[in-house]
Amino acid sequence: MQHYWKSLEEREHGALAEGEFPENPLQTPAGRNRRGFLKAAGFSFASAVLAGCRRAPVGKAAPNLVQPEGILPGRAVYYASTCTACPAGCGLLVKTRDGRPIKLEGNPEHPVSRGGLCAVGQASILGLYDRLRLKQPLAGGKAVTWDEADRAILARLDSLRSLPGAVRFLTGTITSPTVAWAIGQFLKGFREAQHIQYDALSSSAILDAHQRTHGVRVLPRYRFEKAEVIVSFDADFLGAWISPVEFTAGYSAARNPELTTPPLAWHAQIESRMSLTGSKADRRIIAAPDEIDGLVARLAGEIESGRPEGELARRLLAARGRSLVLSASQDPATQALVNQINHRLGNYGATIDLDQPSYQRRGNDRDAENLLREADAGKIAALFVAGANPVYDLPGGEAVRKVPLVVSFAERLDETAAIAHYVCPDRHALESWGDAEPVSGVTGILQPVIQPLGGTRQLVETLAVWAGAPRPACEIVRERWREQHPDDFENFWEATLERGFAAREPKQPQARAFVSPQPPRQNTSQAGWSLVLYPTPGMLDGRHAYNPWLHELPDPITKVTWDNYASLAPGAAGKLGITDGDVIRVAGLELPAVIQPGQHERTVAVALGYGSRLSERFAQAGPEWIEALPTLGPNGRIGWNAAPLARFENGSLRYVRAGVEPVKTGRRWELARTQDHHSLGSPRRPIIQEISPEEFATARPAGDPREELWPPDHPFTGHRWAMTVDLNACTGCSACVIACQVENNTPVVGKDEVRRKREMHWMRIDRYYSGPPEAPEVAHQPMFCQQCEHAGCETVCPVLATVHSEEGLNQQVYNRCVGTRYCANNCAYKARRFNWFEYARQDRLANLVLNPDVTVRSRGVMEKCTFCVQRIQEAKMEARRLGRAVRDGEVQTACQQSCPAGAIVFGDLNDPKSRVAQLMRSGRRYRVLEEINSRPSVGYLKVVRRRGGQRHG
Amino acid sequence: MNRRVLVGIFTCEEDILGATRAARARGLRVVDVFAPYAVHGMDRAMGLRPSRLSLVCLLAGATGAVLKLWFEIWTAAVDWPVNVGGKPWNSLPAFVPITFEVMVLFAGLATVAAFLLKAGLRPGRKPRLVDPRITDDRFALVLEQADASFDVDSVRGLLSRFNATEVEERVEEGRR
Amino acid sequence: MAEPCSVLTRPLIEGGKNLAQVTGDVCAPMERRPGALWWVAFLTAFGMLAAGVAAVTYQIATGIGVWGLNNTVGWAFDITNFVFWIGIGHAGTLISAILFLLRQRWRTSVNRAAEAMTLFAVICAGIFPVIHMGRPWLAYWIFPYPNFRGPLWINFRSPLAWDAFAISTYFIISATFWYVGLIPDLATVRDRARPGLRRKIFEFFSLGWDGSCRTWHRYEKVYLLLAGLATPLVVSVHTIVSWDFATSVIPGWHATIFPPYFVAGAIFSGMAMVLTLMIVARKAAHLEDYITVRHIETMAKLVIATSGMVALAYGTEFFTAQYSGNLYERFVFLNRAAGPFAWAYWIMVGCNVGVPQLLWFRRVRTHLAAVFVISLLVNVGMWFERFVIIVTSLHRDFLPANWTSYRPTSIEIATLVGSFGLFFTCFLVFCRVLPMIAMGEVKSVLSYGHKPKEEA
Amino acid sequence: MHSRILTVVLVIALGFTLALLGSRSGRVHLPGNQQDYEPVQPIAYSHRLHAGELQVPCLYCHFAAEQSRHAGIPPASVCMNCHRLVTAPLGALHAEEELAQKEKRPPRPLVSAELRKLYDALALNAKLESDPARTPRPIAWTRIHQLPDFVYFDHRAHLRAGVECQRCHGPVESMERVRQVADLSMGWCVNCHREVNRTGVYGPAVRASIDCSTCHY
Repeated sequence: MQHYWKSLEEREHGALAEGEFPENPLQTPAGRNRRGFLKAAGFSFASAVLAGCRRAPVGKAAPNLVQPEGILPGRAVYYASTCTACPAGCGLLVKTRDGRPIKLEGNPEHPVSRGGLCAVGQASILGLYDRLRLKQPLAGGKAVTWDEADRAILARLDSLRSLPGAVRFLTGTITSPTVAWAIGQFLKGFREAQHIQYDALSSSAILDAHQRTHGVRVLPRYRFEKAEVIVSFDADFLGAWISPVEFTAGYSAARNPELTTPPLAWHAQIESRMSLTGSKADRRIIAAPDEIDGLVARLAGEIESGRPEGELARRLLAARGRSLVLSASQDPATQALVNQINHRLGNYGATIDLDQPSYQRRGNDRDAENLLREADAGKIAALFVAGANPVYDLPGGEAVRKVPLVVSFAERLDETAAIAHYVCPDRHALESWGDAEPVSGVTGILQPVIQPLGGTRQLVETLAVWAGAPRPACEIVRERWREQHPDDFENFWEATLERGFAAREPKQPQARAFVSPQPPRQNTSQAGWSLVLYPTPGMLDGRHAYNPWLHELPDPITKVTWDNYASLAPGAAGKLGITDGDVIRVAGLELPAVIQPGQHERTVAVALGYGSRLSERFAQAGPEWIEALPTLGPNGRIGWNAAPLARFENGSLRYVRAGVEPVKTGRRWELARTQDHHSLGSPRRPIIQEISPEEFATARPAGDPREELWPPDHPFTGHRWAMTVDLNACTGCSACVIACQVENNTPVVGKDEVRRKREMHWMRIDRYYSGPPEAPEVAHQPMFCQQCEHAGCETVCPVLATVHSEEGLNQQVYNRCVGTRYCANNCAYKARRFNWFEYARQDRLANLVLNPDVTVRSRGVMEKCTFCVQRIQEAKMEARRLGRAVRDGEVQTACQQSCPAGAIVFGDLNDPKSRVAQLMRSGRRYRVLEEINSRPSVGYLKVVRRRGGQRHG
Repeated sequence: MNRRVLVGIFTCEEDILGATRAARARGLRVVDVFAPYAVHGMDRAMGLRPSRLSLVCLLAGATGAVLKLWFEIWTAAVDWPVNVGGKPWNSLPAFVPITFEVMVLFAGLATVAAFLLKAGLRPGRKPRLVDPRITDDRFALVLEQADASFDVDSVRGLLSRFNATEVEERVEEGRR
Repeated sequence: MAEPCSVLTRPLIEGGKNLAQVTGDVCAPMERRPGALWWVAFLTAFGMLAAGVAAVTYQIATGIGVWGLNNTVGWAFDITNFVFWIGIGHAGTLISAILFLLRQRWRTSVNRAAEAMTLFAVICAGIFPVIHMGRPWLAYWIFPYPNFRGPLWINFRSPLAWDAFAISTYFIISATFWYVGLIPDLATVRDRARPGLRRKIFEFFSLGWDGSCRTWHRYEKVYLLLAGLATPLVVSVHTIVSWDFATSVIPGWHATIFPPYFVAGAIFSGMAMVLTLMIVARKAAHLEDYITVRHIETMAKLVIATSGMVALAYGTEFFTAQYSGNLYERFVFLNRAAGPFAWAYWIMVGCNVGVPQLLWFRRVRTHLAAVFVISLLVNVGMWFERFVIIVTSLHRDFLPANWTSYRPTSIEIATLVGSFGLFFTCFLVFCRVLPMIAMGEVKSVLSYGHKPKEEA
Repeated sequence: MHSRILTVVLVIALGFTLALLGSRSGRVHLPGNQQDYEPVQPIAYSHRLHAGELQVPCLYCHFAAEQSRHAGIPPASVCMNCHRLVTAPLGALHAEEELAQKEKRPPRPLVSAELRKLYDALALNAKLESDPARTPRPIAWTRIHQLPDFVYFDHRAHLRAGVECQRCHGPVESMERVRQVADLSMGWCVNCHREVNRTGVYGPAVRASIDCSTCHY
């Protein structure tokens, strides 16, 4: 019998060790203007004063003078595009209503992302409607016109044209061929100018290693779907490593008991902190950061010799050509060893593709390091920074200040833009023309879906102007593409715009000589502490720190919102007498501690991407009342910036730092967690259920007992909507959480409200630990309204504000709700959310992102997951218009659409052939709290757990 | 129409009771008896018929209950049947509590209303006090001098036997 | 007149009063100018009330968020106060109705005040279901009235709808009952009053009562009938309140024992509150001869009896939880006794089960100060009983991911204080303007235990 | 005195009934009931003339109704389909032509005041060519049939089911200025749905759901 638990103080002192009242720091008044809300419906309204004795305000409706082709008020139009929230370059379908994008969805046909879209991608749409986005160029912090900016900058540049090596162009990874070309063109005008790419979340060592072993400096493309054994050394490929959506899709495809023929892919994770990927591993080995490279070497040895000692080697050797070994190590030597292992196992050309390499990471840390050195030495006369923020995310990035001319292309006033002499704001991707080639042979297109808001100018246009050949971005892009596809270009172009990408036939695999690397000197692991810097799936490198959705998104593992923190192993924390929320000092950084089960004893882990100046805007997040507490930390920002703690070591940016002793400061900082302490108690509650592959093979199809106490008054003829959630596939990546928030106009409530457990997310992901705290197993469970057939909430509502529909939906009628909260109390799943305050905001620009098909809830009403009833209605209406029935898969809920793992399936239970009906019959299906007979419409598919056990490396 | 009455004032329960009984034994017509509190046994002494208020109470209660029950079933199962938590259209058990409450409400209010009407009590009614101390500590027996056979002196004697503090003749105009 | 015998006819009223004295004594507080003590009490109560009004205004203007509730704990102080006050409100009707039916003549001295207390308590209680709503301005939606929505009626299956009807009925019936009881005394006051406004007012409200025995005859009937109606009503009201919880699925709420348990608890707390008030009132208004130690003692006996019932309920709950084998149920009760809110649980047990045991001793029962303190503690205990039932059941229910804690805000506390302010303000005003003791009834039992006059 | 109580009761009852009936009979309105709303529009467009006399089909201008939840207010370009030629009441134009023929001169261009507003909005000059000097200004019509934000009505399904426009919008073809005929209350919607579920829409049976989520989400 397994015992799940969720935090340590209760693990230590049993389920009942919590102060009756959590400590609340003294509140400080936060001034904030009233919030209201503007509903943007099919037309744009100019609300007027009451006309005469009329009761309702007069509404004005201004139709277009000339109706654009194919655009009808109230009808959504989808445009294919490409996500630029990170270099992974997932395919997008942009949903627009009446000329404004309101939601980003994954493009199911896209060969890289395969229909999924991560939380960051989902949230990035909010950037378009960001009030604080730069609207025109700045010179010395003052707003100027483009002409002034151009003239001033060109004047400065002319003097530099002949100066050798004076000009540097610094960018993040550029996946866009056009932009790369444009930069090249621009730099042609200078002697020995250089375009330098770096990644704040660098994988430079992998590229360097392939330079050594295969002679090409590229990042190979990992094909998880082809792997049967996956061994990952600290690579959080499901969370935030390179291309999580792509990897998650492949990974879950390889581990889906319904679809894949056994054996399911076996996954071992060797890591020092609890990562999302580690939480899914069949075998999780906890090793100190400085031991991991050693373990790689040992594995390499075993593979070389062909005499496996450990389980890993044994399984790997058994699966030659069907295995995949990867490492996030930033030591090129180690990476070379990894290549050697994969080479020996014959994984190149099978699970690892070098012929169609990935361009999602192109950064070269050595170049970046040199750049900073030159800048420090004052060798650089002009520095252009695009899609990067070195001052914030590079150790020693401050050196940029010494460059006499810094030109930034940032969309917002980030750290680098703040010190730049000129800022020439680039456009938001949804306003831009462009392209992206995340993986060799797959080139996505970017097309504008809205008129630019504000006087920004695309990077390529700006460069074209400076290169003396001003042209609109559209032409520049088309020209580049025309060169690639000269014949029948127009049709090709049309087709590409429609599909959103162009895919080239894969190249024939070419034989490459493999140069065995010299074995690295074994760095003996000293028994000291080490600090690990890592990106979270929500905040990545901090480029989206302006985004309140991402700040309020609970970390998939710790469930902390609105802050980063130093996580410590339970044992270590115990020794140091540190508890959750104690502020500790690590390598000069002071931040609150979080005790993280499954972390290595000598490891402190801190998330990157926080403490950015972009987060200063959240002073007013959350409602204002006498006991409200501020959202911002003591530093006036959200969290603390850990990037300066990284360091360059022989040519690569290292995120591990040895010899840092965490010290207790005695101060406390209360974190806002959506889910904390307490266990499932023992005996364990059957909320998360597991099944072994053997049991599953022999499991009988699930059925439902139908004892009826009452007369059968409610037959569900017609549709009967239902959903299944595959707990085995779900990685907890939280894409669905944001997707739901965007789709359903869920408000951001701010840190204090989350701290008071009033987060509004309709879709939450419960996370449970089981087993010993030093090496627990983890289960993720998406939880939301279960749409019970015998819903407790419905019976108790006095005003019929929540009742059952003829299609099995548990309806919540906001306008009828008086807010007794009885329904929430009587909900066994606590899936209901109450509007404690007027959470809707007055920000007219940001409100343009609101979904016009979903009512924005006012203060005092209850709300909850609706199974995206607006989508159901739309599908039904459309089907009705076309005079046909709704097809299976036609209605996709927002969470289902975004899920990279395809864990969520929605459909009509009354259609026996529908996917959901089939999965409901699966031997893995169970219902949460079945015993109280509330008859949920949501079925969960059991976790397929293969007890790999855990041990310390 | 005016009539002459004989009023006897007493100071204690036993006396007034005795006097009333005696007077009726003599066949005198007792117009009314006044007391500061409900004198036990006075109804028998005066020979009052048992009140029919209980009947009102019963009927009103029954009406209330029936109406409410019908209304609940009609709204929940007939007028607009809504699926509430999979409960049957006519969830009779759930309708019982309110039915009961409404029954009590009807019964109570109706009874009191009936009482006030019957007793002619209403706001603004000028009390006709036989003696100002009736509501304090005095009891009064009012006898009608129906006809000539009414012998004032003997009646005075009778009343004083029950130590009436004072006995006086009055002319009472109109009926209450 | 037979010689009265046995303890049954021990004098209820001491000091050999005659009718006139009774009238005088009872009316005295109304005719006197209020003393300093009264003013102090009144101003304090009124201050509390003001604080409450401010808090509620702020809450309605800003949102329920100003309370410490969260997604998991949807009710706390609001419904706790509601149930608490409803409970208090039960003693009045109990004394005036049930004891009347049981021919407990000693009730006559206390029933008037107790009924008044009931009314004020129900008013306090009635406020909370309204203000606890997210949109209180729409509270009228929980009554079925013709409308342009279809018409859309209400959900008669919801215990909250039952509540609405139960509370309003209870209030109306107790008010009527109380008023009917008042009529003769109003007449008495009227006849003592000098001509003028005061007299006019009492004239108006005494409905022209003239003490006719024909009316008295019907009057007794009405009184009996109302008592007969109020008795099941009072039981039904708290039963329905308990169903708010019992009909839910939440472990710790979902219990069949709740109705009797709640009714007993209600009488328990109600009696305690009556004691609290009476012990003070008899001193303040010099009514020692009417509210005698015997009254206090009898009520104390009732308190210990009901305390026993409540104790039994606590025990049974625990037993059934463990015996049921339902792990959620089991956990909730362990969590009550040993969880984060254990302190509240033990206050509850201490005050409701422990302390009242002292009343077994006659010495304690007859020692007014002691009884007073005990009655206060019982009130505290009963408030915590509701708090424990509501909060500890909610804060840790089925899915541990939802488990939270709860912490009241200043606003909530102010609201609670305000409800007490309202209660005492009303009661103090009542003491000034209306006869605190039912003269009519007391007079009728005055002769009890006294030798009839002629032999005197 | 019985009678007094009785009267009071009756008066109250009467008042209530009146309130109900009154608000039904358009004269008195409960708050939020916009029945009989008949605002003045920026351009005195006559549905009587276009939809009535000239018999222009509703869907010619409100073309979105078939494919979208909103029927839509026609863009000015739709008006121009006719009013590029018809610049004034036909009678006036014919008269002018005859006059011109008599006087052997090209007819003078006539532009009615109301249509002028349309042309101004489109920034057209006297010869109805777009005039770069002026900026086009969309016409801000006053909405008549407004539903609250929490109500979602879909024209598509209703058209598909064969409900003709007049059923909700009243005899628009006879209105000089459009007036809200129905009170657009929830009861009005629901009861129509109930009715058609029984009787069908002029024959063919339909399934008009009365689930809350049909309109509220």
